[in-house]
Amino acid sequence: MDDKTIIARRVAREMKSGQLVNLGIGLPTTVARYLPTGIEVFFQSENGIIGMAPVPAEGLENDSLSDAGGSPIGAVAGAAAFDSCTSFGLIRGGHLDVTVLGGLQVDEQGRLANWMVPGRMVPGMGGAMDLVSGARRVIVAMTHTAKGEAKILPRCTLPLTSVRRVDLLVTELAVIEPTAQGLLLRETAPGVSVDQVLAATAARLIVPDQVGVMALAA
Amino acid sequence: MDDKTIIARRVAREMKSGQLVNLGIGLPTTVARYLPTGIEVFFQSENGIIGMAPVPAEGLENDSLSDAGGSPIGAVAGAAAFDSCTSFGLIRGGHLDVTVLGGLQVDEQGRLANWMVPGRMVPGMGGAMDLVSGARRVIVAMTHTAKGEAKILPRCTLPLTSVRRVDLLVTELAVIEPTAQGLLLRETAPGVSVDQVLAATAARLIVPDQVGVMALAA
Amino acid sequence: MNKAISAAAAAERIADGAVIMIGGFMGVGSPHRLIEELVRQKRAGLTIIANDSARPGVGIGKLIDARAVRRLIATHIGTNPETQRQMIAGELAVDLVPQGTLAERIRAAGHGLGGVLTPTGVGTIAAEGKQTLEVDGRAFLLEKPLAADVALIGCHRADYNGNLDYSLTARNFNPLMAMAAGLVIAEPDAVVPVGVIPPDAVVTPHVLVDLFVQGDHRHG
Amino acid sequence: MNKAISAAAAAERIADGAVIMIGGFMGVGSPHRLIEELVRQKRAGLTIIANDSARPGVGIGKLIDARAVRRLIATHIGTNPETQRQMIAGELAVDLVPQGTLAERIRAAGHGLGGVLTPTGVGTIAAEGKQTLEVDGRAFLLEKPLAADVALIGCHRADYNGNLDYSLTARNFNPLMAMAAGLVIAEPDAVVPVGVIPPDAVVTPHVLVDLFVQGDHRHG
Repeated sequence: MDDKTIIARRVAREMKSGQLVNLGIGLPTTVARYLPTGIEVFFQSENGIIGMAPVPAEGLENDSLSDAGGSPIGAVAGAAAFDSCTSFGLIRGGHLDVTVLGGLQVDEQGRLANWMVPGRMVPGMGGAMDLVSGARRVIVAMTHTAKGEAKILPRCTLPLTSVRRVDLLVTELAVIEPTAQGLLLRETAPGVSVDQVLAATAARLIVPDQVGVMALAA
Repeated sequence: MDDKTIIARRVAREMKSGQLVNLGIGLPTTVARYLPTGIEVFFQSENGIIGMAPVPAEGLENDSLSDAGGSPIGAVAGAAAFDSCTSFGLIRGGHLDVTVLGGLQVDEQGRLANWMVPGRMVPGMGGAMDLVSGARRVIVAMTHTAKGEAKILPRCTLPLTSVRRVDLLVTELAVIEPTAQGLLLRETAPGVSVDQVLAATAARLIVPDQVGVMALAA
Repeated sequence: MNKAISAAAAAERIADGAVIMIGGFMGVGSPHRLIEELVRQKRAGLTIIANDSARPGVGIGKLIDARAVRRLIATHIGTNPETQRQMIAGELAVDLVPQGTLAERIRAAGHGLGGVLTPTGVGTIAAEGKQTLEVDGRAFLLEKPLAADVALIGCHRADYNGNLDYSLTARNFNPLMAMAAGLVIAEPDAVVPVGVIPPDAVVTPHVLVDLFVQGDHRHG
Repeated sequence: MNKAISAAAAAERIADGAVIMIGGFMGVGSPHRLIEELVRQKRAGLTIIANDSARPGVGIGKLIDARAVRRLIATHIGTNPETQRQMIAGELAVDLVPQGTLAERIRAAGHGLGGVLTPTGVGTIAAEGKQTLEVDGRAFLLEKPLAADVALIGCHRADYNGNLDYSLTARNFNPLMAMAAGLVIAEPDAVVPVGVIPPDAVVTPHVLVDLFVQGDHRHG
């Protein structure tokens, strides 16, 4: 199982039936594939819909229906479409239960940087700043390191997406919960030791007596 | 012709085809009856509709369709319904061409008081403060005096509805245009002299060489 | 998740002293059965946020008649002499708010905004106690968000999930209030299967609605 | 008042250097014929306010390709390498704005508000040059209204008066922009008689729309 699949399968286990969930473009989008049986959530896409679904078959795409990346989607029965103000009112107003976002860095205070690398990559924040500021629960889904460099740092070197502390960080090595006291190591991936996680992490991790083993959705 | 009819018929002549118009409850509402032939305006009601019309016949009322006073109305083909934020967005955002409102007092700076008499009558401002602040053109339609007391005063003694200068004041005696220099007497009613207007007005009026005679819509 | 509930059971979820937003404009679009249940259950000490208190015996006027209301935040009470009587007698506190400002304050709460700047009310009594800010040379009042414990929403249809649509001027404050309260209870004219309200016609998405009142059945 | 116009004649109303809002999200819901006419007519020096610049050859990306744009106010340009190239080369100024903030700023202009307070961006680069206000112990950025000379609106249907409706996620910024510009030009998929769009389905009332682009006729 590759790193991204591990991450997506672990994140999928965080979902609870009835929740409104926004999945970022890329890795987070794949979380939808691994929802545990019996868990039914509603997917919001910030370009203006609740009830996003895959297009059921090729040829059934609609020019007026896409996800936030511009790719064609479908919609469930009972979907709702709305304008961008309402979409972000849902996000900022605390009506979005969970957002899953990719990350470039997370710091010891649990703050995320995920929208630009000054001088090299400036895609823009899109909806990320609103999502991190406003969602009830923010889950960061990212690889633990990038080309051997730590991404979990004492302090982000990249511009922050929000000063709000995220709620959970899931990597292919570990599940980490940012708390007021610092980054708490909750789980390690199957076959990964606490020392391996510590070695791959530049930030200080709080290691409790009991560290669980990541359970992955099928 | 009674005083209120004179006022309504004169105000009706201010309307231009294609305008979006909001008429206040009471006297202003009656302006709709006297629109000159060929003039077609759209009526907004601030409770959430553009395209207000009279109910065409008794028995055709709809429980979900009323004016801002709660009375049943009809709707023209091409009407649009919307929530209260959109309704006042139209008003405050400068999309409403004309509002016609009743008045208790108007002062020399052209400021209107029309929503309360402290200790005696406190109905609330409803939409009046937004209408006066936001409409492109504010027309006050009111009797020139109340029980012999002047209502056009050097300074309002009642709480202001807005500090914005209204655009036109129509009474049964005169048409007065508030300007940066003061209240300009534009027209007198048929058979009414300038001196009669001045006698009924406590505020200073600017009387130009030419004062017209009010033309009334049929 | 079954959101359908009787009006009586829905009203039981609301405590004495609760802060309640109630949709409607002069009774049009108000959730009449829920209002009647609050009266029947003798709820007291309520704070009501609404456009108006309609008339005695009509809509929110029934709560006023029943003396269930301690504080009313509204834009207009001129049509209800009983509201005015209770206010003058000191039995009912009334906060008057310009209508567009009330709408924006409720929306701000529902949309997670810290407030909005409006020109409405600058230099008038409505500015008292509020911060006046100058932006690019123009004066505005800073109006703060207004939230509630409960919102009671009158609507046209609810689908089984709780998606709502509205009819004509019965829409008014309802969709704004549905975003601004902890507990949102809708009272539809009719309940329909999921999918009957098309996505573009849904005004209040189901995720905002906690409960909706079941209809009276007239099937043969 | 006949609001119907050809795409070419509509585009002629727009001057070089104009500030133009263009609806759409990654091209979905954008007024494609109007964009193409601006390119064909070699409009230059434009300021574009939009969610994104889509991709090269798609939607607003065509204006970028044609170097018609001097300044872009958007939330995201990551999908258009040509936008990034022009930005890095100093040929194009890009202001990046959080998406919810862009929506509220446009709405504020259209609704006559002096601004809104949002928690989004507090303590980040997005706060630079902005006033941070504390309201009831929480920090917010004061975000100012954003208006335009022209708004180009993609929509599903326009009736003869100019009432508009939208389809699914093609709605996005379009109805907000239709309130925030001096000249509003809609490009519907179809034009229908007055009354075909029911009052509850009208999203943009006709009074906001100055012109709409006529359809291509396919009648036999």
